[in-house]
Amino acid sequence: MTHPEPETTPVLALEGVSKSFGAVRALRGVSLRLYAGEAHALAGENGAGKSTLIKALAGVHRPDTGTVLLDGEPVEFHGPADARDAGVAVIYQEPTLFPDLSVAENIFMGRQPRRALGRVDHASVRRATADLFARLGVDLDPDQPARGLSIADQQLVEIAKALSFDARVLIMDEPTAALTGSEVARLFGVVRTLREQGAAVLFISHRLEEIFQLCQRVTTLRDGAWIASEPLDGLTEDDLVRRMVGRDLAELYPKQDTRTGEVALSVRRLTREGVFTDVSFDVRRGEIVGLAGLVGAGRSEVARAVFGVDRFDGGEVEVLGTRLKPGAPSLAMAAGLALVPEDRRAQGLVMDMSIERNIGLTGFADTTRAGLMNRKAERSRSVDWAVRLQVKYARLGDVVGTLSGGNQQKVVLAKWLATAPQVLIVDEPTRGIDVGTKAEVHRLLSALAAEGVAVLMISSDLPEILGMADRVLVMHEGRLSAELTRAEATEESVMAAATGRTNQGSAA
Amino acid sequence: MPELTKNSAVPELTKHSALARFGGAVRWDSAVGALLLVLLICSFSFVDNFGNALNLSFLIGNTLPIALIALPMTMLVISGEVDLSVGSTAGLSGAVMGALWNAGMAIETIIPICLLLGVVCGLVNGLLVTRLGLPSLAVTIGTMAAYRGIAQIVLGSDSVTDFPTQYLDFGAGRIGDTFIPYALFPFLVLLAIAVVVLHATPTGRSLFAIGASEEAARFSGIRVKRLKLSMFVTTGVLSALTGVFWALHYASARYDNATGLELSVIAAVLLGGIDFDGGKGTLGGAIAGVFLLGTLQNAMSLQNVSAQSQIVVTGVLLVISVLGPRIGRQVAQARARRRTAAAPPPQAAPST
Amino acid sequence: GGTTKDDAAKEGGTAAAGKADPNAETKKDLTVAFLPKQVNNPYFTTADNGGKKAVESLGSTYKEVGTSSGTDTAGQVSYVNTLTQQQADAIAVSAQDPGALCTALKQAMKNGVSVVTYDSDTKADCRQVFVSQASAEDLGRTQVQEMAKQIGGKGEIAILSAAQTATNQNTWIDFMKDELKKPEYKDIKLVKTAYGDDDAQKSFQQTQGLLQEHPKLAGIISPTTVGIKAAAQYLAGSKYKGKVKLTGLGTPNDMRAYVKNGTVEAFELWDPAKLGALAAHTAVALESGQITGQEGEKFKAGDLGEFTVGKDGVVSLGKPTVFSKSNIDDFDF
Amino acid sequence: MTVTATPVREEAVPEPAAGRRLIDKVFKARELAVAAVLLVMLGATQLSNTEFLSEQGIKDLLLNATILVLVATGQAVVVITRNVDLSVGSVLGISAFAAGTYLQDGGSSLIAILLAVALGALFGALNGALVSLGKVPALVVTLGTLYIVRGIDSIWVGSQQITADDLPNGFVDFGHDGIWVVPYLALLALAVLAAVGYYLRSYRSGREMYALGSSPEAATLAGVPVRKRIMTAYVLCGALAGLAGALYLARFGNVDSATGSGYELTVVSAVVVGGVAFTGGSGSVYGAALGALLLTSINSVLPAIGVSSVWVTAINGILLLLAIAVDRILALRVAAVLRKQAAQLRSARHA
Ligand SMILES: Nc1ncnc2c1ncn2[C@@H]1O[C@H](COP(=O)(O)OP(=O)(O)OP(=O)(O)O)[C@@H](O)[C@H]1O
Ligand SMILES: Nc1ncnc2c1ncn2[C@@H]1O[C@H](COP(=O)(O)OP(=O)(O)OP(=O)(O)O)[C@@H](O)[C@H]1O
Ligand SMILES: [Mg+2]
Ligand SMILES: [Mg+2]
Repeated sequence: MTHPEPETTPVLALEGVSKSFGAVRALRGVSLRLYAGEAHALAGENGAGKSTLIKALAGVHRPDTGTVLLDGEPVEFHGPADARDAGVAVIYQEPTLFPDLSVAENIFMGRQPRRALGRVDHASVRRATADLFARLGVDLDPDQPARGLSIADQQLVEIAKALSFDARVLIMDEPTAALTGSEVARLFGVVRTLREQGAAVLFISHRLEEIFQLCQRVTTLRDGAWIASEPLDGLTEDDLVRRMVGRDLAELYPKQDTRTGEVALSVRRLTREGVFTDVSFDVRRGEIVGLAGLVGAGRSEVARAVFGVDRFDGGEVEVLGTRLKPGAPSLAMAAGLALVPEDRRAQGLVMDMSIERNIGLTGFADTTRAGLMNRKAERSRSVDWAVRLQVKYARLGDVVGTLSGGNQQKVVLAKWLATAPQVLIVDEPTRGIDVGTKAEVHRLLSALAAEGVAVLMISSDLPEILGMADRVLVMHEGRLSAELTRAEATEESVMAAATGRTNQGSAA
Repeated sequence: MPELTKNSAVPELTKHSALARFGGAVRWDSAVGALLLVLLICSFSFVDNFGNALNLSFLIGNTLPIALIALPMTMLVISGEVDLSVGSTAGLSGAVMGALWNAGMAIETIIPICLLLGVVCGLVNGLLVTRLGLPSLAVTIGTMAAYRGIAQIVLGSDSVTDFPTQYLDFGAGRIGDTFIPYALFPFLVLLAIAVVVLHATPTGRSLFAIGASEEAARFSGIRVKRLKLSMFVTTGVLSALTGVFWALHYASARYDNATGLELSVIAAVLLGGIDFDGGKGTLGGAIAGVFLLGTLQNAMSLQNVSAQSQIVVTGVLLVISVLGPRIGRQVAQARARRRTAAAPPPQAAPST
Repeated sequence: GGTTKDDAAKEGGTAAAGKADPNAETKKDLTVAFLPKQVNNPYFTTADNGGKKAVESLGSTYKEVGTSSGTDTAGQVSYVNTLTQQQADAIAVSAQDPGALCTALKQAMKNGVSVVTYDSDTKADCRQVFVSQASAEDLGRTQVQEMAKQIGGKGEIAILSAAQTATNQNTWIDFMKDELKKPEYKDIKLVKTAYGDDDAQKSFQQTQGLLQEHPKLAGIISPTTVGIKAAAQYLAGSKYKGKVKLTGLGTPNDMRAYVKNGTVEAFELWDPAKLGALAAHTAVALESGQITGQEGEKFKAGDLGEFTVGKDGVVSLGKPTVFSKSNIDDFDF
Repeated sequence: MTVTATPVREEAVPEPAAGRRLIDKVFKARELAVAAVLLVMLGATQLSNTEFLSEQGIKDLLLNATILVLVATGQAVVVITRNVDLSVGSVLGISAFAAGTYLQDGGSSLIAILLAVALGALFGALNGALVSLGKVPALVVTLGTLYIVRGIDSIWVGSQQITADDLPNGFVDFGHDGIWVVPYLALLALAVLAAVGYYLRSYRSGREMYALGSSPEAATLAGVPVRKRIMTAYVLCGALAGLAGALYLARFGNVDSATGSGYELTVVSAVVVGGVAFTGGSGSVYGAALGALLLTSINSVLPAIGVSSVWVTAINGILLLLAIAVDRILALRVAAVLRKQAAQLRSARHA
């Protein structure tokens, strides 16, 4: 496939880069060129090697073979600092903030403006941060410590950090995965401005529509190998998917109609002071209920309180008629509840443990004989689910932290689906998952619902909610602001409720 | 469901990884075990008087207190916590034992009371850590002083030595003329229990998970606080038991018994490859570490190596214990990198 | 009914005692091991060096082993075990604990090792002879007499001891208290006994505390070398210098500066080198069979002269020396 | 996905001042709690014993704290980078002896101090090299060097000792004299403390130490020269331990092979009580210094109010527990208040 590229020298390029991690060959002879003033997308399934490629560009990984070219000249970045000094700003897939430091310090670490005698000018650090946030339309206090920020807010801080470099090359690894529409729009606005000012942009997202919105060219990877680099003009989403997956995909949101049964999860007047107030809803067997809202509306907090990892101050939760004790996840599990948490790195997985052990963590009841672990049972339970969810791994004993982001997410799902829950709460279940697998996850959730499982799905991906949910609950500022039937739920109605522009109340 | 989309390159790769595994990842705990073996062989062959039964029984008897506490300490450290108050708990238990004995109580009653005291000590540590969320290092530095102080108040300057002979014999004696101290048997039983619990039960799995990521463990429905609390209590009980054993073994109950024991235990456990950040290590490694240090000290003393030089050797061993595996890994990685670089470059250069 | 103290008391212990032959020949080529409370402690090093000289003059081999901490009883026990293993002929040990060493020492004696304690004793049945630095009674009483002289026979005094468990300290303190009961000391009041654990900083702060708690304090007796040194250093740097008297047991080298700058008038000590030498002679005499540790037995200890074993197998070095400005420069230890 | 480009979030930074002040307070509260405990304790003691805060009394308090403050300051810097240095006691001991030996042979006081600092820095560099180059757990490495340095010290020192008699008068006087109630040693410690505190707060490299302790991975990605910073922290810590050794010599006039053994736990206690978290990235050297002051003051308070030394250890431990527990409870309270306030603020803004 030959497509015309700009005549100019690329600002930053990779030529024939390979990178292996022990047995895994993450990149095999990949080339990529980034031009000034152009936004370049990088597409591929989970584990295709996108993040690895970015880390090679940013000097985190040294390529085994191949070269990195800066303005046409081969360079060797010995670390992230070298790349940064060369004008390359990177937003990594997983936010990497300093939890103890203020947001402002996080952004300017190592580059703080200085006063006489080399002293850090704290005031101007703060001011510059406030300006950046204003540009992004973010409502964060520059002095707030990064600890306790939601994933979305962390992602926003990362974005602000990358923007603050005024870099020639801006690389973004799934920056939008945790964001809702409005933040994405703000981000794209800013990125477009940068691009117009001559910056080169590399953008990764599993939301294909975002790629089409923002980018001019796309490079596709499959299994670490380069597949194509081409302009997006004239390409359809299906074309792109075919390049990534190597085959055609079925319908994206395959919601089957199911018969709803008895109430399986019942939440009454649930309150946690300062976080959410008076939240009541039911989820029935066979039903998928979507929980929508803006970032920080308190959806995840509700889910966590229901499951028992957080305590709540008032209200009650019933699962299949059993009233749950606050703050006791093990009892909730026994009652048939499962929670796929939103932050896979901190909450979903023990990153230093193997895939097998991670999936095994929820299954002690099934895998012990007379109080002792039954290795075989544990293994077969894990294999079963790893295979059903198409986790891409070399050995089941591999440490989960070495998997690609999307595959880690699949392991979290496997870990919880393996408990055969009656009520399943999924918090951003497809964050960072590629289109192919996303469809698979959706099919799976549908199938579970059809089997009579009650599903509560929290998602910031509005189309996903609209496509999957039988009913949509919307939260705003810690309260339920609307309950919409599948027919009533449209992008407009949900957004209106999420931003508090309606006073619809909860119509049951 | 479509078939498992494993990497197409898997078969070719597993061969590689088996190799890499063999070369790169000789586990540290096995290395310590091997080292212990080598040391034992050397000592048997070259150190006069090392191999006779009496000396071996001394060696084992003197190492037992450390080994006993190392059992729960290993688990505690694997779950990401630490207890520095073990030595003081042992001291307190011994002091109470002495005081009650002086008061005329029967030793059969005293020992259970001491163990109960261990429960209380462990509970105090555990509750402060789990309920208040305080760092265990800080808490147990505090209780280390507090328990020792209470021991001092309880027994003052007394030193109680007149425990019944059959108990003293149990504490210090050995079976006939063999090298086996009586006290070895209860220890072996405890060791077996600990190995099973840590490496073959859900509890053990959970401890590893908690140590590696407490939050993820909580989200997996593991009762983190309860488990940690029970680990602290176990540590307390075994420390108290060690205190009783100490008083009998050395035939002396004093408030300053077992001073500094915590550092010996921690050094041994670290040497055995237990990661202080939690989540990694094996009991086998820890026990090998304990006996490696014990044997080394015994052999060096027999060889008339001065106490000062012994300290240096212990320190060097500790440093090597962490640097060694690290350097080994780096060498293995470098070799692997050279191997891949030497392999034929992959095809599929992009067309432009 | 379980096993209580009363049951145990009935069992009783047995001390093996052979027959002494005062005219037996002094054996040569023995190995005499010194096991001080703490190696690298200057006091013990001086003592052990005295022992070394004596052992070598008798044609035997000297060796010193020990722990680097003064409270590592377990360590001391394993050293006794090691020496038993190495078949040393005699051990001279300064016990960190009167009871803890017993099992090991009895084990050693059973294996034919002669056991002498010096400086700090164990229980009487765990060794054959205790070589005492001076009779405990002398030491206790003379320190009070010295203090009374310095403060003019009246005022509040305090004691700064080492560890609360230190056997020898406690015996001396008991004799001090007894001495104070005499009518000539009716104006002297012992207000407190503090413990500095033989740790410089702790002893330092305990001294401060004594002075703050008892502003009218006239004098401090510190029967421990570490304690007296720390107390002297504190007094020297405070407003109490020269006003609050200090005496006790110290080494001339430690105290020289304070005697010269007027912080301390006089203090006392035995000569540790002589103590070590006597321990060495006693050990060799035991191993040679000249004595067995029974009361009344006599033996020759080289230049030190002849000694008699007292009650409970105690051999006493003699009266302590008092050091003051006039004689301190004559000593170097 | 269609983008609803409504500016959902209001303009940023409307009232940061109020929030900032509150957050500031939370952070300061850690040190405040220790300071409060300290003041209450000193006040109460003074009431029961008027000699306690006499001229001599204050001088003693300050002098007692000096050495621990210095070592704790260095330790705090290391702990802030998520490491620990257990070898400080041994380093203190060996530096003190080195300085003493030099002075014994008639050297000048200033050079003796510099010598101790240099020796300390050397051992700090050794620790730093082992920890940062090998990327190995600091706890194990420094436990190892604790033994090694102590062993070398005892082999070198043997049974020698430095006594006040061996030291020049000027040096010994420096150990206890001062300006009115403030001893020179305390002034020196204060100056060091202020300098280190200012450095950590106001220099990039200082801030980078916090960053590094807070998240090592993030620090690498942000281009923080991790090894260099860890090295700096250890060298600083070692140098301060060395300085403390020299001051120990001046203060106590006596050094032998056991000097400083077991000191690491006291230092670690001071740092912990002062609110420096062992997980790195938070706390301040001022807190550590306050912690040190609190700990040494307890040891002066108890004898001064006539508590028998039998009770001292127990009371010490219990007070330590109280200090950290009170601190923690206070922090939790403030966090809860903050959470509620934030919620109120949010709903008020959107109402
Ligand atoms: N540090 C590592 N150690 C071992 N294997 C690794 C490491 N980092 C990445 N890999 C492997 O390299 C491959 C490519 O991973 P990469 O993270 O680049 O995927 P990705 O395209 O970013 O996927 P995703 O869309 O899920 O984020 C995966 O098979 C992954 O398991
Ligand atoms: N661990 C935490 N500690 C303190 N505050 C938190 C924490 N996690 C979230 N918050 C805050 O609580 C509020 C609700 O967050 P929550 O994560 O429940 O929102 P959400 O609707 O699920 O949004 P998201 O899409 O980010 O998951 C937000 O203001 C968030 O910043
Ligand atoms: Mg990725
Ligand atoms: Mg959420």
